[in-house]
Amino acid sequence: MSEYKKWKKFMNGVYLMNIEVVLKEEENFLKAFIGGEIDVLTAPILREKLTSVQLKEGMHAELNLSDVSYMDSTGLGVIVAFFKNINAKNGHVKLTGLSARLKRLFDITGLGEIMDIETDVKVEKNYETI
Amino acid sequence: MSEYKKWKKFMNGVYLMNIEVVLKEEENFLKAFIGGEIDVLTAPILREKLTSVQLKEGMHAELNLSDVSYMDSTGLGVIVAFFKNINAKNGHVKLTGLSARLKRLFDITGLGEIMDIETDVKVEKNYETI
Amino acid sequence: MKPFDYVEIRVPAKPQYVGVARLTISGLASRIGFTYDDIEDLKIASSEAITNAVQHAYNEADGGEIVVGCALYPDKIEIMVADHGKSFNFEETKEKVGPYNEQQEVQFLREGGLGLYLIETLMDEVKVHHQEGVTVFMTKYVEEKRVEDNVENISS
Amino acid sequence: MKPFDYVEIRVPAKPQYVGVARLTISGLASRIGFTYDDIEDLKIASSEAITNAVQHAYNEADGGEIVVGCALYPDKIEIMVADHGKSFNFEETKEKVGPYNEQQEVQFLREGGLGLYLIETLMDEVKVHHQEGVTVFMTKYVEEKRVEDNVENISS
Ligand SMILES: Nc1ncnc2c1ncn2[C@@H]1O[C@H](COP(=O)(O)OP(=O)(O)O)[C@@H](O)[C@H]1O
Ligand SMILES: Nc1ncnc2c1ncn2[C@@H]1O[C@H](COP(=O)(O)OP(=O)(O)O)[C@@H](O)[C@H]1O
Repeated sequence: MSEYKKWKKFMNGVYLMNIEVVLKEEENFLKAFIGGEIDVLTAPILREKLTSVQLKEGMHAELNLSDVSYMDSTGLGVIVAFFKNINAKNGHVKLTGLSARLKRLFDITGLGEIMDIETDVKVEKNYETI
Repeated sequence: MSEYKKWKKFMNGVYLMNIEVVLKEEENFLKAFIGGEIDVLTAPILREKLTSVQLKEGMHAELNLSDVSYMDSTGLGVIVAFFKNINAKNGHVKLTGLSARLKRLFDITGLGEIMDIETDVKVEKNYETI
Repeated sequence: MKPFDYVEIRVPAKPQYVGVARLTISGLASRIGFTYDDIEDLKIASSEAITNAVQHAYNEADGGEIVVGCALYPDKIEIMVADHGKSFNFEETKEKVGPYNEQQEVQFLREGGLGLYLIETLMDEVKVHHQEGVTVFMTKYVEEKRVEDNVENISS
Repeated sequence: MKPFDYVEIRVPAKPQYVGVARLTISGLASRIGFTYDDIEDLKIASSEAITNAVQHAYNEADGGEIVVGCALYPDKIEIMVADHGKSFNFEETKEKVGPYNEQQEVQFLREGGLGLYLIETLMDEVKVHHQEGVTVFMTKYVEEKRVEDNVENISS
């Protein structure tokens, strides 16, 4: 493992300034892969990335949260703001890859009923279809 | 991942009471696999395990430290005590699988010159033999 | 002997120290046998309280401090988050914040105002004092079963 | 504004809190751009000082406390580990402890006495006060190159 990789692994281990946002924009579609910890330190980075997106009428946006290891109300605030912006343009936002824990955060706060959320529950799904 | 596995993974992540010692005794040989963090909290566990070994004349002992992620002087103290006990019975102790970091700890303290230590440097070794 | 261990961490009221305090708290919580999920709840609740102190207690230039005190019992953790900045009326604020409801129109959704609500939801007991700054007291109990498991693990 | 941030953690003088303090310190050290290896050094040095306070400062029943103070500068960290227990003579003790040497007979190897030596070896500056307990002050500097890298990372 290189010094840098070790370093990065360590940084992740101690949960510091640990956020990754990758955007893929294509015509009317946006896909964002979000990873790491979203808290008061890193939420502004996410906010900045999401407001950098060129909003289009009727846009379809997907925020993939499968690599999010921690999130609190600061992250919810950023996501709600983005949701409102896309909505104002008659677009649609879908959240995907949420862990059961993360889904719970949206449910407790009432956002689970308001937003389009897809949980990452492959195992449970398999059981159901058997 | 089961609740217990997640829990265990978490415990390891935060480095708490994180030690594992597995002993394999066979005739005159002893192999110990040591993993986790060795500090003032966990060193007594290692000491207890190692003193549980039935000492035999001319014994060969190997302590494999490849899974040790942290160690300080409390760990060195336990290893020195074990080394003295085996030595008193004309046996031999070999430390294997040390990371460069761990090897450094033995070197700084002078134990590198006194004990038989094998570093875990597969890559460097390959370069040398080429 | 005291029936609990007390650990305190003091950090500057800046975003970069919230994660460090959270890390310390999760380390402590794991010592007394909380489940993975309960530790995640503790992490969020205490981060919300600390984040509030970072965002609302002090003026930019103040350079205030946040004190996080943790009392560790065999069966519960009490976390106290205190600042010495602006006060606010907890009961009054509670009326204005809280969860979203389905009927709300998207364009009027609040961006924020979930912190105190999450603290109250995720912890078992919460008290807020607001004299000379704000102090949030929160308690979470270890599940019965976990306490036993933990005792077993320690003795084995 | 102060030229540094100060973080303090207070823990009971018990073995189970050494790891928590170590975790907090490594979290802090990573914030100011120490290399992986330097953080490992910091973890060992501070654990040695805290372990000494756990093992030597108080009598069993005392239930003493350890205060770990960290001053974070852009280019260095100062760590202070203080207890209010027994004092000891640092200069005198230093004569008696330290690294092993090759000529020593195995049967006479000390089991212990490496803590203070490791602190002095792994940190850049070390001072020990011993009045009303023991306080170890230790400083470690961030490597030049790292400081630049860090500034780059933050601004990118
Ligand atoms: N530590 C504090 N100091 C001063 N005011 C606070 C503090 N904590 C909370 N408040 C007040 O209570 C309000 C609601 O807090 P919260 O529910 O966490 O939502 P948010 O922080 O997103 O506004 C804040 O907007 C602030 O006015
Ligand atoms: N915080 C402390 N309080 C009292 N005595 C101390 C303290 N730290 C160190 N000492 C004394 O210094 C000696 C040497 O310490 P050290 O080099 O860490 O080795 P060890 O702890 O293994 O004995 C200790 O045995 C103890 O007598």
